[in-house]
Amino acid sequence: MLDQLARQVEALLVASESPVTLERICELTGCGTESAEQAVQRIEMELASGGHAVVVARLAGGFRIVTDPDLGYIVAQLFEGKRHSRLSRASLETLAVIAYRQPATRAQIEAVRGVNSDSAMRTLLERDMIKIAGRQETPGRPLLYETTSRFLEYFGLSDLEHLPRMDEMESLLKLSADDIERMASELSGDESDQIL
Amino acid sequence: MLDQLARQVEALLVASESPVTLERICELTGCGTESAEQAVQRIEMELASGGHAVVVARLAGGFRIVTDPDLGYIVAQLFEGKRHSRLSRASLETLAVIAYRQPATRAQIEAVRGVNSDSAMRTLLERDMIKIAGRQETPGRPLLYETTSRFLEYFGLSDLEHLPRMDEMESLLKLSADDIERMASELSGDESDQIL
Amino acid sequence: MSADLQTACRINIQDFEGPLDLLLFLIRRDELDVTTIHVAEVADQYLDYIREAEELNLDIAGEYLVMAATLTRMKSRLLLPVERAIMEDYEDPMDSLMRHLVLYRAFKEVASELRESESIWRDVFTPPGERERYQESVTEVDQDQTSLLDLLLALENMSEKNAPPPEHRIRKPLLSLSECVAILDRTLSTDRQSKFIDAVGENADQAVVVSFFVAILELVKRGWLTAEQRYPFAEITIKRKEERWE
Repeated sequence: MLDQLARQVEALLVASESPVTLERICELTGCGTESAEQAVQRIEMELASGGHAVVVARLAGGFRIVTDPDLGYIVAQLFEGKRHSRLSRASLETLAVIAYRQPATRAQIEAVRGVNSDSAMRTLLERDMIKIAGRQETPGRPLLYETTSRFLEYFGLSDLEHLPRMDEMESLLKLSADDIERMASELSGDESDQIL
Repeated sequence: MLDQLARQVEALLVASESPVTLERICELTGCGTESAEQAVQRIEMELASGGHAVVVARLAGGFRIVTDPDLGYIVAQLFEGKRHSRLSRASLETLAVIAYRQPATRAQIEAVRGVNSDSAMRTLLERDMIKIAGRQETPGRPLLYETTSRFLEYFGLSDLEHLPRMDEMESLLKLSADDIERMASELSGDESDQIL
Repeated sequence: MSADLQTACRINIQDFEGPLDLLLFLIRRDELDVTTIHVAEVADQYLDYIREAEELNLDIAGEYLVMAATLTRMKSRLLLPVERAIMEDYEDPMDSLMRHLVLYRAFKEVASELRESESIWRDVFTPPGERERYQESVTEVDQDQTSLLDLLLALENMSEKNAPPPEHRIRKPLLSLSECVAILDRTLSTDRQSKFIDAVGENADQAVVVSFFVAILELVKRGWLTAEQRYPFAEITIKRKEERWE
């Protein structure tokens, strides 16, 4: 049966996103180094005697509670299959332009975005979000692009008419520059906020 | 002492990034629904008898290992400055209306609250508590909103049936259904009957 | 009015989540029962409160004024026997207001229950998950996949970046009185007079019309403006009297 200090330490080791050093444990629980070390040992013993699926891993100068490598064959299944990462900001912008003015040529898209959109277009084609919809009958006969049914499915739309209209968008999106910055950084996925 | 099936289940609950449903547990471990349920119960008992810092929570239609709320004051220190602020009263009210009446249009929500709810809706969209759920097939085809599974997790709800006072709210909403529609259609402004 | 009371009033109106919230507060304060309240009683309390708040602070959102207009109309209907007879076939508007209050109160209570759950579950933390350990080439985590909102944000972001500012102004759903005054000030800066409908805009919704109307009454009271209406329901003409409004 774990004592209060060990419970505190266990909670830290379970919830932390990176290994927790002994110093940090002492700082956060207010105990001394030796007590912290002993608390970690008591946790290990208790986990072992209960036959639990997790162990205390000592990594990079700190501790973390992770699943027992023995059970890797079960856990790995959770992350199998093609789980696509989120669309990048460039891809989203490109997709938005195509969605609202389809069919569109590459030059039109780049005119709106103000930057070269080659790699975004390639990603969108690979991920089956857009497709070629013929050629424009103007000099050079550039290719035209439009969104696919996969696009609708991905965003949960039953048809293109269900795309929010521009005016609705404005009222949805009266965001400050700060908000947009923050959301953009969330979009780029550098923070994965695990807190409930 | 946990048996092999319970260990497998525990490993899944620890390693997953989101709640794991009973079906998924069965699929990944190859056991039946009843065995899976019993395994979850054995885990709960073993965690409690060992005095561990975590418990099994029923959230958003599945199971998840979470730290004991008693230890929140310790763990919160790990995430200082990175936590979201609490939702405002306006956001909570708006969220409550959407939760019981989903999918709901903005006009319906505002009709119930009697007040403009733009900024609350924006916050809720940004914080991934609600999402767009298509359009209503009525004149003007307004956007529909519904709650997300993040909403359930945030409030510790296992599913929508477990919203507080579900029966009472349902019968109240039924009683006021006509009023809400009438006020909503006034708000959405397709008939701008001018007073004065 | 004493300074203390002024402060109290100002704090209060901002504490309310709209006219229904304020009504519930007044009903509870006077220990009335939502299901048996008398319209005249409640209307008077409400109108008094709004008037006081107005004297202190012009910034009352349009919704509060719409409710004031509704209550006034309900009250005047009670006083008019003829209209009452005509209205016999119709539902008493008070019934629907009461139902609305009961409904809103229930949502308010649920919201505070959600607040309690929030404070419990904010203290609950989950393991970060082991995707990184088991999936090597993972760069970005895809919880709920990209949402429609992300798509819209991307579009919004672009127009912020390089498009010229949009031609049409974003419609503000409701105006505070001080905003109405500012708009009237602008409208009446070139032409010294204007029709009410032109100042307000032809497609203005009910709340906006009421906001402007109250703003005009306030300006008339201060002698900065005159308003003229030849007969009931005729056009209202407003004229500037004072050069500077401040």
